[in-house]
Amino acid sequence: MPTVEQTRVKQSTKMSVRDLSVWYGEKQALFGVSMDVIENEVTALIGPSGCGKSTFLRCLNRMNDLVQGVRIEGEVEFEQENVYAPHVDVVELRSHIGMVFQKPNPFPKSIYDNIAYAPRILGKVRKRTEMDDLVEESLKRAGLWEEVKDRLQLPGLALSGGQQQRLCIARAIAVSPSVLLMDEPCSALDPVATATVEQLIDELKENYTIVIVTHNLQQAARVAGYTAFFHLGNIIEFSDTDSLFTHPREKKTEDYITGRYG
Amino acid sequence: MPTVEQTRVKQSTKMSVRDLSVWYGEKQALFGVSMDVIENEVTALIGPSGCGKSTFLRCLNRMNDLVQGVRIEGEVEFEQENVYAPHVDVVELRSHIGMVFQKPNPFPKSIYDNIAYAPRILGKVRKRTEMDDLVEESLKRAGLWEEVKDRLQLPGLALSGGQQQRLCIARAIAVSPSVLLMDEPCSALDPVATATVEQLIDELKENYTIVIVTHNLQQAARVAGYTAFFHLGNIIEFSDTDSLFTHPREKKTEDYITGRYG
Amino acid sequence: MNQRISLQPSRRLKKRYRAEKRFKAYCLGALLLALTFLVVFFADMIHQGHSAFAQTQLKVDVTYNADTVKFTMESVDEDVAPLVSRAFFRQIPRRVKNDPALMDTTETIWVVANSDIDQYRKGHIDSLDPDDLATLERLEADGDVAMGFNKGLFFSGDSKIPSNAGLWSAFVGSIYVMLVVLAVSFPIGVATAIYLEEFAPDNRFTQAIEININNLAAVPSILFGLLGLAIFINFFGVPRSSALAGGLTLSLMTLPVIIISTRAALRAVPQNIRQGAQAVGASRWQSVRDHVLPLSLPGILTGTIIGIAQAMGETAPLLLIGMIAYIPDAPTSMTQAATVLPAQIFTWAGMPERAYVSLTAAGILVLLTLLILLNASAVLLRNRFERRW
Amino acid sequence: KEQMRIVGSSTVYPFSSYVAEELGATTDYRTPVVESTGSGGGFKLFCAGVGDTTPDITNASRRMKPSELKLCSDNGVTDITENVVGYDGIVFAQSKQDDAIDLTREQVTLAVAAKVPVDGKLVDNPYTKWSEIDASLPDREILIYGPPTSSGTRDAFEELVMEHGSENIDGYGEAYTTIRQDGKYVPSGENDNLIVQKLAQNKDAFGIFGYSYLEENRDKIQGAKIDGVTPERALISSGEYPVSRSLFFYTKNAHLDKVGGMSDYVDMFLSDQMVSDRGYLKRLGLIPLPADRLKAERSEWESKAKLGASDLES
Amino acid sequence: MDTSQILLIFFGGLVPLAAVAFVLGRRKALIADARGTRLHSLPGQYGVYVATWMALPAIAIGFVTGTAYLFGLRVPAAPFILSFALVGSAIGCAMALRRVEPTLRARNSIEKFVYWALFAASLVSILTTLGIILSIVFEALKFFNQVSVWDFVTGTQWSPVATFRPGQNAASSQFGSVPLFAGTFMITSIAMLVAIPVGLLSAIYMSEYASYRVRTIAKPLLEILAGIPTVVYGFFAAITVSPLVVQVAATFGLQASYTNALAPGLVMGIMIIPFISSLSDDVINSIPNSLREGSYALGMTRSETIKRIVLPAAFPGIMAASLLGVSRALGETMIVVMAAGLRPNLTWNPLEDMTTVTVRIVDALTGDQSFDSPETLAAFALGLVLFVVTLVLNLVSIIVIRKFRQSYE
Ligand SMILES: Nc1ncnc2c1ncn2[C@@H]1O[C@H](COP(=O)(O)OP(=O)(O)OP(=O)(O)O)[C@@H](O)[C@H]1O
Ligand SMILES: Nc1ncnc2c1ncn2[C@@H]1O[C@H](COP(=O)(O)OP(=O)(O)OP(=O)(O)O)[C@@H](O)[C@H]1O
Ligand SMILES: [Mg+2]
Ligand SMILES: [Mg+2]
Ligand SMILES: O=P([O-])([O-])[O-]
Repeated sequence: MPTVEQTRVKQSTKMSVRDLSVWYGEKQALFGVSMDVIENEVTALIGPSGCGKSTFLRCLNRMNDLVQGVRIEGEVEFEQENVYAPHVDVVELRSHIGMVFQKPNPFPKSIYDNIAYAPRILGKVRKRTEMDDLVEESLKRAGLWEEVKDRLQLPGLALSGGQQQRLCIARAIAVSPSVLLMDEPCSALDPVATATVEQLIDELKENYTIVIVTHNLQQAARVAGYTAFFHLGNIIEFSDTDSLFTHPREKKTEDYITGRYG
Repeated sequence: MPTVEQTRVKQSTKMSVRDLSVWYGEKQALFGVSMDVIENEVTALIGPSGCGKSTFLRCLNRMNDLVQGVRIEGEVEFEQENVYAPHVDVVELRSHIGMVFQKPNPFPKSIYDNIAYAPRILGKVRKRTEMDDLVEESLKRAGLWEEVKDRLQLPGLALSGGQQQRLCIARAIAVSPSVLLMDEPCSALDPVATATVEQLIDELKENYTIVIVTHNLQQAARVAGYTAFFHLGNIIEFSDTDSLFTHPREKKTEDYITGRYG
Repeated sequence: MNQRISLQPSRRLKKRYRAEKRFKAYCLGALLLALTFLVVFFADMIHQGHSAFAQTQLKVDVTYNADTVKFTMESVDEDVAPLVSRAFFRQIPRRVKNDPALMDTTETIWVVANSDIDQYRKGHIDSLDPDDLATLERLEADGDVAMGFNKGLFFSGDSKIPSNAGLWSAFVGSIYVMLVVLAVSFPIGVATAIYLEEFAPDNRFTQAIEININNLAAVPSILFGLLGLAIFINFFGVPRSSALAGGLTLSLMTLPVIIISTRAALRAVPQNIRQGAQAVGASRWQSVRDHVLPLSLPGILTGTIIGIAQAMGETAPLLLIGMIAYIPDAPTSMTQAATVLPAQIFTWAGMPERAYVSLTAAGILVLLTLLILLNASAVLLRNRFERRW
Repeated sequence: KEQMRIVGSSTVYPFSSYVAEELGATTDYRTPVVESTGSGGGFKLFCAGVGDTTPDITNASRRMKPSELKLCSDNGVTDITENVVGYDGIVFAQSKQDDAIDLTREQVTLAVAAKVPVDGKLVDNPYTKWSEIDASLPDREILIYGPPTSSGTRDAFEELVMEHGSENIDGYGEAYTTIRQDGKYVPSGENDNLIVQKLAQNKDAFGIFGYSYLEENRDKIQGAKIDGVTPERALISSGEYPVSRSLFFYTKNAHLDKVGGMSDYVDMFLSDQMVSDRGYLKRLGLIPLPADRLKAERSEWESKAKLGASDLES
Repeated sequence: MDTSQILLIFFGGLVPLAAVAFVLGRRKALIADARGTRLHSLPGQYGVYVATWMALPAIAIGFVTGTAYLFGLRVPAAPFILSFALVGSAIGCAMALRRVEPTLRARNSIEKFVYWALFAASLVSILTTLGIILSIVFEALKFFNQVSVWDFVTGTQWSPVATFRPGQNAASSQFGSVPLFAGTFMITSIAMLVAIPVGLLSAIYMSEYASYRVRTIAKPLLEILAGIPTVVYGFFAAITVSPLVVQVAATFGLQASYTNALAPGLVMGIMIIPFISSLSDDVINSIPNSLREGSYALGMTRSETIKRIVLPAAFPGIMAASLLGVSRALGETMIVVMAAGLRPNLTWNPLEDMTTVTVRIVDALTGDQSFDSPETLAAFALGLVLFVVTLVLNLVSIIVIRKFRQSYE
C-alpha cells in the first residue's frame, strides 16, 4: 500500500468536468457542476435519490446521449479532449471508459461470449487462443476465474447475482478501458456478494480510475478515496472521503450523513 | 406525554402472533415467528430487504391470502380469535385492521369518494349528511382537512405524494379500525412530507394500535415505542425501541443498526 | 499501457459505421416497402372503384298509359329504350299506382342508363351496338346525358342489374350481425377475462383455458364456418343465412380477441388499487366492479371495437352458412336472411358483367372507410383514456 | 313465413335470382333469397324436411337422383313438382382475335383425357398442341380452362363430350372420363369473371363454361363449333348443338300456401315475359324451351304434378 | 319455440319476477335493520340474494329441458315446462326469503355466485374448441371409412370422380392430399418469405431507430394493413397482382398461369407483415434496455447491438410470432379462393397454378357434388388435418412465447 505521502504525489487528474448542466426535456437535472476525477483512485458519488448522481456519471461516457430529449452543456475533459467536442466519436470513447450498472446485466450468452463479444467486434483479438487468454485474464482480474473456469459455456444468466456483477466487470475490463464507471453496482446484491465486489474494486484501483455511485454511506467510506456529495443537481461538497465524513464543511452534508433525511 | 411508568401500566396486547410460518410456493419467507403487538403503541419492523417484514405485516390482516400459491401456518390472534380460523370473514377482519401501503394508492376517484367508498359498501353509513360528517372527521384526523376542504371533488391523484399518503390514512381510518398497518409509508415521500406523516403517526397512536415497516432506522427511532428486528425470516430481537437501538442484545442487530451491511 | 488514446474514429470503426448505415437502410427500406404496399393497394382500389360512385343518366320523355304500364319498354322512345336501365322500366306500374295522376301523361325526367352505356362512357368497354351508339351520340349532342352521383350504391340493395346494385342491405345486415357479435362476445369475453385475470386459481385447468383461448385466436376462420354450420344451423336449428347464425359464428371468432385484450386492460390496472380496496374491506368482486373495471373500461372497449372490426371484415366462415347469396332486401329481424358487406363484395367479385368490377372496388372502398373509422376510433379511445401509472 | 328461399344449381342461379329480383321489385312480397349451393347441396337442403327453415324451391342443372328423392320422402317432403325451365349449352370458347376453330368431340376428348390410346395402349396424354391430335387443327398450345371436379358443368362435360368421344375412339374400350392434371386443363371457378379476361389475353386458350357467359361476353370471346355446330341459341334449343343439358326446377308444394309469393314466383318464372323466346332470361343466356314444351311444363305446374320415383328412372 | 319467444319469456317473465324477489329480500332485511339488529351485508345484497335464488331454478330448468330437447329426448310440452319453472322459482324464492336474517352472509353468497357465473363464461371458449372438433370429426371419419388414412396422407394424386349419375365409379377416385398440402405450403412459404423479413426489419426500424413521431405515424399505418379484410386482399390479388405477375413473368420470357401461386402468396405476405411486425415489436421492446446499454457501454454501435444482442435474445419470440404467422397463412381462405388455382399440382414452380387445402374445402362444400360423396366428405378430412396442423403450430408458439416471457421478467 502506498503511504499517504505517495498518494499525494501520484495524484493526477484523469477526467475533469467543467460547468456541466443537464436537462431532461424541460427539467434541469444538473446545474453547472464541476469536478475532477483523480487517476487510479476511487471516487464515490453520494446524495439523496434523484439528486443527479447517475446523470453525472452517465455524462462521463456520454451514455446520456441515448436518452430522448436530453440536453447537455459544459465540458468533460478526457485525455486532453472535451468528450462532447464534435469530432469525438462516442463509440470510440465508450470503449475507453467502461461502465457497470446497478442491476447486473449479462448478455443472454455464455460466460465466454459475454466477455469475448466486444473484443471480437473491436478487432482487438483475432486468434482463438488469444481470445481464450483474454477471457481468462479478464475473469481473473474480476476475481471470477476460479469459480467459473470449468463452465465457460454456461449462460451468464445462470450465475448468482454477485457473480453476474463480477462478470459484467470482467466484460468491461476486457476491452481495456482506463476508466470504470459504476452506478450502484452492489445495490442489487446480498451482503456477502457486496463484500466480494467491494474487495474487487479495491484491487482494481491499482490499474483503473473508478467512479462509483452509491446510496450506502458505509460503502463510500469503505471503498472510496474521494467522495462528492450531490444535492438537487449540485455538488455540495467534494473532498477526500475521510474529511467529508468526519468534518463535513457544509450543513447539508452533515444532515445527510447523520441520517437526518434521505 | 405519558411517563415511562404510565406506559408500563397501560401495556396490553392487541394482537398476538404465534409460530407464524409463511411459504411462497416452495420458498419459505417466515420461520415460525412469534410476537405481540402492544395496544395504542407504534411497533416498528426493521431489517434488511427481503427479510420478511412485509410478509409478516400482511399476515396480520390476511392480505397475503391474495397472493397465488401462498401457504400460512401458525396463529394470529386478534380480539380473542385466530384470524385464520375458518369461520372468520376476511372482509370483516380487514375492516377492523386498516392498512397503508408503501406507494400511496388513492383510488382514481374524488377525495370525497376515496373516503366514502368503504363506509358505503360496508353499510356503515346510509345518509348523505352522515357521510359528509364522516369524511370530514376522517380527513381531520389524518391532518388533511385544512388542505383539501375546498376541493373534495378533486381527484385524489391530483394531490401531492405526502397528501396522497395522508388521504390513504384517512381512508383507512374512515371505517374505524382499531389497528393500522403501514408498510414503509414514507419511503416514496420527500423529507418534508415524511415529517408530516411521522407527526401524524405520533398523534394517531392515541387511538390506534400501529404497526409500521420501515427501512429507515432513524424513522423507527423517531416514531416507534417498540421495534422488532427481522433477519432472513426470523425475528432476531424485539424490545422497546430505546434499548434495541442503544443496547442491542444480538450481534446481528448491532451489525445492522451500525450499518455494517444492508 | 501508455499508448496515446485517440477519440477519433479508427479505420476499423469507419468500416463498422458503414455496416451500421447499411443495416439501418435495410430496416428503413423494409418499412417503406410495407408502406408502399399500402399506398399501391389504396391507389389501385381508388383507381378501380372511383368511377362506380358516378353513373350515367339520360333525360328522356316517359309516357304513362295503359299500354306502357303493361309493356313498360314502350314508355320511352323506341330507339332510346335500349339505353335505359331495366330497373327504371319495372318501376313504371308502381309509379302509376302510387300516383294515379300520372296516367295518360308524359313527363321529362332523368333516368339511369343501362350499364353498357355507363361502362362505355367511362371507357371500360370500347364497343357498343351501332344503333345504340348513334342514339347515345345524339343524346349527348342534345345535352341529355349527364353523370350523376350513384345514390343507388348506398341506398339500394343487391341487384342483378349493375346500374341498380347497391350496398344498403349488406350494410344493414352487417349492423345486425355486429349487434349479435357484440351482445354475445362482449359479456362472455369480458366475464372470461375477469375470471382468468382476477379469480382463477393458478392450476392446470386454468392454464388449459388460457392455452385454448390463445389457440382459438389462431384457428383458421373457415373452421369456424364448419362449426357454425354443424352446431348452430344443423344442431340448434338457427335459420340458415340469418344474421343470428352469422353473428353467433363470428362471435365465437371474436371472443378470443376480446378476452385477450380485456385481460391486457385488466392487467394494466396496478395491483395496489385492488389491494387498497380490499384492505378497506371490499370483497374481491366489489374491488373488481368498483375500481378495476371502470379503470380498464377504455382498454376493454378498444379491444372490443378492434374485435368487432375484424368480425365485420370476415367472409370465409359465412361462405358455409349461406350468407353469400342473393339477398337484396335489408333484414328486419335477426332470423331473416341477411348478407354482410364483405359477402356482398365477394358476390360482386364473382359476377360476370364488367360493371361489377368497379362496383366491387367501390364496395371495398366503402367497407375500408368504415373499418378504418372503427379502428381509428379505437385508437383515439386508447390514446385519450390511456392511463400511465 | 314471409320470405321465400331458393337454393341449388349455380347454373340456374343467375336466372332464378333475376326472377326473384323482379318479384321483389314489382310486387309487395319480400324478395326471395337465392343461394347458389350447387345442385347437390340444394337437394340436401331442400330434402331436409318441411317447415320454416327449409328451402321452398331448389334448382338443378341435372335431374334429381333417386337417392335424393328418397332422402326427401324420408324427411316428409313428398309433394314435389319438377319443371324443366330451359337448356344450358356447354360451350368451348376462345378469344375473338383468333380464328374460330372447328372441333369434334373426339378431338376434345383426346385433348383433355388423362390417358389416350397410342398403339392400342393407354398412355399418359402426350399432346401439347392441337395439331398433334389432328394435322388439320391449328398449331396452337392446348390450354383449357374448365370447371373443377366439384361442378355439375364438369360432370355434364364428361358425360356429353368425353363419354361420347371415348366411345367413338378405338382403344378406350369403355367410356373414359378422367381429365388430365398436367396443367393443360386448368380447373377454374365457374362464375369467375377472370376466365374471360384470361381468354382475351391468351389467344391459345379455351374456356369451358355455360352458354350464358359466352352471351355476356360476346365482344371478347366466341364459341368453337362442336361437331360442326356453332353454339347458338336456336341450335342449342333445337338439340342440334350436341353439348347441352336441361335445367330443372323443383317446387315444394307443401309450402305453397304458407309462403307468401311462392306461386307468384313460379308463375312469373314460367311466364312468357321471363322464359319464352322473347323473355328476359334469354338475354342472360338461358336457352328457352320450344313453345310446346314450355306449355307442357306450365300445365305440369298448374296441376302440381307430383314427382315420383318412377319418373326418375328414365 | 323460436328464439324470439324464448327471449320474450325471459325478459317478460323472469326479469320482473326477479325484480319482485329483489324488493322482497331487501324489505325483509330493512325491517330487521330497523329493529336495530346489525346486518351482515347491505340490504340490497339480501335483495340480490333472493332474486338470484329465484332466477336460478328457472334458468336451470330451461337449460336442462333445452338440452334434452336438442338431444332428441322426449320433453313435456312448453306450458308444463313453464309452470314447472315457475314452481321451481317460487320455491327457490321462498326458501331464500326465509333464510334472510341479519346473520346471513348474503355478500359472500353473491360473491360465490359471481365466481361461478364468471367461471361458466370461461367454459364457452372450451366449448367452442369442442364444437369445432365435433363438427369436423364425424364427417371426417365417414370419409376415412371410404378412403384409407394412409392413401390420404401420402397419395400424390387428387382426382375425385364425380358421383352425379348412377353408374359413375366413385371407387376410381383418388384422394392423395400431398398436392394440396404442397400448394398450401408453397403459398405459405412465399407469404412468409415476404412477411418475415419485411415485418421483422420494419419492427426493428420502428423500435430501435425511428423517432417517436415516425413511430406514431408508421405504426397505425401498418396496422391498417392488418385491418383490411381478406376478401379485399383476395380481390386485389385476383384482379391486380395475378395479371401483373403474368406480365412481369412474360417480360422475363417465363410463362405464368393466371392463377399462379405467386400472386396469392405475395398478397398473403403483405397481409401478414403487420402481424409479424407488431408481435416482433412487442418482443423486441420486452428485451430489457439494460442489455442494450450494456452493449453500448462497451463501445458497440447500434446495429451491432441489435444484431448480436437484441435479436438473439428476441429470437424465440420472433420464432413464435413467425409460427403464428405460418398458421395464419395455412388457414387463410379468401385470398386463395379468389386468386389461387383449383388444380392439384405438385410442383416447385410458383408461376404455375396450384390449389390449397382451404380452396378445396370451400370448393367441395359449395360445389355441386352430393353431400355424401367422398369429395364433399374430404373437405372435413382436410379441415381436420388443417385444425391439427395449426393446433400444433399454435401450441408450439404459445409454449415458446411463455418460456421466453418467463426468462425475462
Ligand atoms: N431519462 C430521464 N428523463 C427525465 N428525467 C430524468 C431521466 N433520468 C433522470 N431524470 C430526472 O433527473 C433527476 C436526476 O436523476 P438521477 O437518475 O441522476 O438521480 P440519482 O441521483 O441517480 O437518483 P437515484 O439515487 O434514485 O438513482 C431526477 O429528478 C430524475 O427524475
Ligand atoms: N408474492 C411473492 N411470491 C414469491 N415470493 C415472495 C413474494 N413476496 C415476497 N416474496 C419473498 O419472500 C421474502 C420476504 O419478502 P418480504 O416482501 O416480506 O420482504 P421485506 O422484508 O418486506 O423486504 P423489503 O424491505 O424489500 O420490502 C423475500 O425473499 C421475497 O422474495
Ligand atoms: Mg441513480
Ligand atoms: Mg417489504
Ligand atoms: O351448380 P350446377 O348447376 O353446376 O349444379
